Amino acid sequence: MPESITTMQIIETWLAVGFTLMIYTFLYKDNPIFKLGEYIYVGLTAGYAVCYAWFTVIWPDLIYPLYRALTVSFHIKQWEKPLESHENLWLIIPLVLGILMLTRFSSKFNWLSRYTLAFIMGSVSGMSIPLVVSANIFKQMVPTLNPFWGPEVTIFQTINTCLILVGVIAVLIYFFFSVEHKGAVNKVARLGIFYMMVSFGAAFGYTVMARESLVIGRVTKLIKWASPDYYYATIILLFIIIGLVVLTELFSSRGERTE
Amino acid sequence: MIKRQLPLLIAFAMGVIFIIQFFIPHQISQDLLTWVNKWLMIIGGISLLLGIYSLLNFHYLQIFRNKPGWGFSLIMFFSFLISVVVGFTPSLINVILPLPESSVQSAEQVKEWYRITGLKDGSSLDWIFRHGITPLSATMFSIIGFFIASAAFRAFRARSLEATLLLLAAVFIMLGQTPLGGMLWSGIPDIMTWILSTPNTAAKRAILFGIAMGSISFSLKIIFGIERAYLGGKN
Amino acid sequence: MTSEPKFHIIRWVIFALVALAIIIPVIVSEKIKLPDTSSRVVKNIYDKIESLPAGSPIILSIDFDPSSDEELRPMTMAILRHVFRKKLRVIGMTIWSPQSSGLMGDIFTTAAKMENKQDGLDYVIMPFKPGGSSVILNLSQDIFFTYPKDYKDKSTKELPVLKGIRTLKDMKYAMCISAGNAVDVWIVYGKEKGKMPLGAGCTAVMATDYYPYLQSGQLVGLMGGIGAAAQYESLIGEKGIATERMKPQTVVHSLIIILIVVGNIVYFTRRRKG
Amino acid sequence: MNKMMPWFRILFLGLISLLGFNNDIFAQNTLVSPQDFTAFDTPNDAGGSVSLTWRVVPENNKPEVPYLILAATAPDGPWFEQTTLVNLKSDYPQYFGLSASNKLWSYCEITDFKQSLTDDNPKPITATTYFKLAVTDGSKTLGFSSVVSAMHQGNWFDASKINILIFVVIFSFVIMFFISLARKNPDLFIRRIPGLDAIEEAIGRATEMGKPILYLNGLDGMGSLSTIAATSILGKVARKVANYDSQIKVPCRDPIVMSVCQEVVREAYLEAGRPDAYNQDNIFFITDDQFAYAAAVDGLMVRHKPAANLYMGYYYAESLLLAETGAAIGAIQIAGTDSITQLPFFITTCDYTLMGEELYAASAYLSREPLQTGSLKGQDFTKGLIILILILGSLASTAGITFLVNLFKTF
Repeated sequence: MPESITTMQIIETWLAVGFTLMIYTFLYKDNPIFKLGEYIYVGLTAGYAVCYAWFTVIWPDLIYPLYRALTVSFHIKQWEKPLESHENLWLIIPLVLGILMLTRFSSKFNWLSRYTLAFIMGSVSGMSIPLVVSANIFKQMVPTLNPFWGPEVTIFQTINTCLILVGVIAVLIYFFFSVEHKGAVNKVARLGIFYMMVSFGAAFGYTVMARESLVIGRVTKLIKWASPDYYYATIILLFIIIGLVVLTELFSSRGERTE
Repeated sequence: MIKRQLPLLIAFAMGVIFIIQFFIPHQISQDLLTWVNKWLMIIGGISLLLGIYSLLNFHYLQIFRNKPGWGFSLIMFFSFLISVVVGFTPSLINVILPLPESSVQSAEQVKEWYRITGLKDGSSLDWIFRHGITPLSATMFSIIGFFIASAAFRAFRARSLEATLLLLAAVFIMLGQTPLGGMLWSGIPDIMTWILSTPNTAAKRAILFGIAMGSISFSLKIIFGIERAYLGGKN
Repeated sequence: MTSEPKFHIIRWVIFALVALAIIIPVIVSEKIKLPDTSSRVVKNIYDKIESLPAGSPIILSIDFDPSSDEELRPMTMAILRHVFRKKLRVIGMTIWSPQSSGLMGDIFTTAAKMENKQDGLDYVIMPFKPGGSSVILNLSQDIFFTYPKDYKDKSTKELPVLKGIRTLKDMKYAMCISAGNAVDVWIVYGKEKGKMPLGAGCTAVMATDYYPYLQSGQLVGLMGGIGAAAQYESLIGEKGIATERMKPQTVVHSLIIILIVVGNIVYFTRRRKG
Repeated sequence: MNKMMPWFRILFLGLISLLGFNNDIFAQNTLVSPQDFTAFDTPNDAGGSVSLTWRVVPENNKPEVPYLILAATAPDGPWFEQTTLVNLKSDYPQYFGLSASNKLWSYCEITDFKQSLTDDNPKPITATTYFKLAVTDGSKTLGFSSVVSAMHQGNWFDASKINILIFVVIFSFVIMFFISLARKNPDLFIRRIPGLDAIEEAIGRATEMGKPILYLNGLDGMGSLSTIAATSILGKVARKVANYDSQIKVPCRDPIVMSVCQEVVREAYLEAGRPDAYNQDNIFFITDDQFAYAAAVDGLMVRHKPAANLYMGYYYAESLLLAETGAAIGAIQIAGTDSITQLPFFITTCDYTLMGEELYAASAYLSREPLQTGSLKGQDFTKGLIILILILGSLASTAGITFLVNLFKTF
């Protein structure tokens, strides 16, 4: 095992341990060490987002095909193979819409960005309506319409079918906006709240496991990295970071309190 | 007119087109959907400039106005630059050394080749992602494991019937998922199954119905120009 | 919500307890022994496989890719070892992605090595075919036509493991382990066409969506995440990685429940005092 | 023949083989040549596919007696073997609906033209293709159908989605009807939504304490309706903030959302008559990474200690990271989301939570414009309709009537 760990891996491990512990200091309270980790995190991801957008969208889906389509269609370079069909000239539309979005930098022309926004909002709204009807209404409706009893239905299933139907109706009545929650409506709506509370409690309890497994994963790695193979990365960095947090605490409590 | 009515008209037209599009199986209509989805991604990519400007401008002002904590902003700049420089170095090299024409067979290959140099396993940007961003993300994500405990401690008090139901459901599920539940009472896993399959299903379905109602009517209001907050000012 | 110092101290105590409840069990893992219990939904799958006579053909659809490998591999391993021990004939397939075939090959070979089973004789791995539901519909007509060749490019008609099998209806049991919507596809098409008992495995987060199918009898059993895998490991008496991971999990769950109980006791005693 | 008693059949078979009769002749007698073989363009699709159907006959309904489908580009061949896989029409309700008679028809869909049964590189069908159907005993062809032909094409309407279309049309009319009703009669009753009433209180408290209000639009981009709803609520909130002369901070994860929010807030300040108080730098972009964004917002919370946190829109796992930190700094927290999986965490950590549909109702509730509240009435009407369908449908399916269930099937 030890001989298979390269120097590069040691560096990577120390980096990972350092970042992990920096973020964990937030559990104590906000402190400059966490702030450092946070700013590095924001910087790295923002930079990564730029590269990612460039490598996966802007260059391969916009600039390159458009360049190819333009050069081929206007016969600027006739020796080039027509790699892209003329269809790609349509890409001028998103290019223009994107540039209109950038008019927000100007206070005089920023109203032009509304065209882009209207394009996005209109498309999104239109796309979502039939999808929502299909996924949220129709697909939920069919399994709810179960027979109460029948040849293959046990008494237990009958009870559950009734309970589900009652629950769906009660929760739907809770969501009625134009009826005052008084009298019978209030009682049914309250039943709906009971159903929702059981459901939320269940979902909460269910998620605990998934979230704790993340901590377990992290802790297991930290323990692995505390071994001599990694030059006690976790132990050394733990002491350094705790020391730094204590130091900054002492410093800030003595000095002026800054934001 | 150009400033106010035309955008509303665009929203209306796009909305109606895409409602109809859903019901047309023809290739043209499928292509339209693919294309517009791609366009939305492209617009998002271009708009990232706005976001990056906002971020950098904020930290630039922090540094140059000598605000407290400006050093952190400097670090933000620095790590941003690391990502960008490391990410774009291979593609800059690509610009200097043009594509070998003979090896290029199709446009797809060119795109793929380009994608690979930037983001492939083992590229320098990938190294940053794996050893810089991933540990930070995983740790931040795992903090929820601690927060969920303190949230449970504070919120699960049997103050009312509603709160008691919330508490009981959570406790039963937590018990039912580990060997602990079965050890205490063999019925606990069955209760867990029942809670998840009956009351939970009912509540979820009804909430989904509600969301559907709300979001469809909201979409309709956008298409018909009743909901126009996103367009902002009148002038 | 308060922002008084006491509030923060309680939070720190909780965080420290959670950390300890994870660190200690991870370090002294060997010394902790969990009781062997299992929920009915998991035990049903075990019982079903246990009830099948040796040589019964079953289908295992591995519909996840490397991103869910960590969560779903332990349960796949446990089930595979169980079916291998029962001397069942296993047909491994996927309707999810080309990556799943490679993953499946890896899992099957590892499990086969442990249980001394041979490719082609005790199990077969089919390559990925696109089409989802139509692949299953075709299986209900003819397995050899749907998969003329296996993962290793051998003609399926010559494989001893597939002797006497022709369609999905010949299967005695099917199981889909998925990180996406493959379970739904199997319920709608596989169960409908093959009429065989169907079991499902999925990630813990998705499991809640499939509980209604248990109630309606469309699924015999359901395995959600590492917890179910640990139960299965204890059922077959092969404690593995899932059991290891359940140890700190159980301790943390107990801690959170104790915290809730303590919180309520404090709350009610305070309220009584006024 | 197939009605023969099994023992008799076995005896008969044995006798025949003893006498040296050819088994094929027997087999031939039990099989029937294909009936009503037709080819047509597959309906409800984008093109590229042709469908073949023929009647199911009990004599041929054995897996070991497969059909073989042959295709050619000309009516007189040459013929190429395509497939032996056939299903029932009832397996493809997206093309043929749910009629019970679909069980009586065999069905096969052809998308590629193969050179042989084991052709690994089939070509998509392009022109008119000719088909004939053979009945085989597994090795020998025992009879052919007549030759039929079809040309694939893309269709302009998907009939399998007609139920969705009808629902969309009805729902749109209901909403529009109630909106026009509200125009005539603007005094509509809307029940209290406590979470929204609390917004005013939260803004008041923030003003008193001289601390900002933090407003999040969720983690989704502008392509999500939840985000659009959140920006719409932001407009109403910002207007109140402007009136109170308080401050609102809006960290964004998506640059387009950021632009929209800037526009919305600027407009709100303008309407409140305080355009000078608007500060564009308060609506800013952080980063598009989920947890980096959460870390930065957490940092923002603990350093600026906002008096109120408003979480509107769609959230993922980070919901608890945000709301628990918010609870720890003692802010008033109001959440509104249609993300079902995250609702439990907001319920347990926030003072008020708008659940699901309430998020979409919020902008109508806050604006009180008749056009907006009218749509709420329409939503209630449709919910009533759904309740009615649920009750009737359950009763009907108990009575064995599947009509209502089939009405809501999607393919």
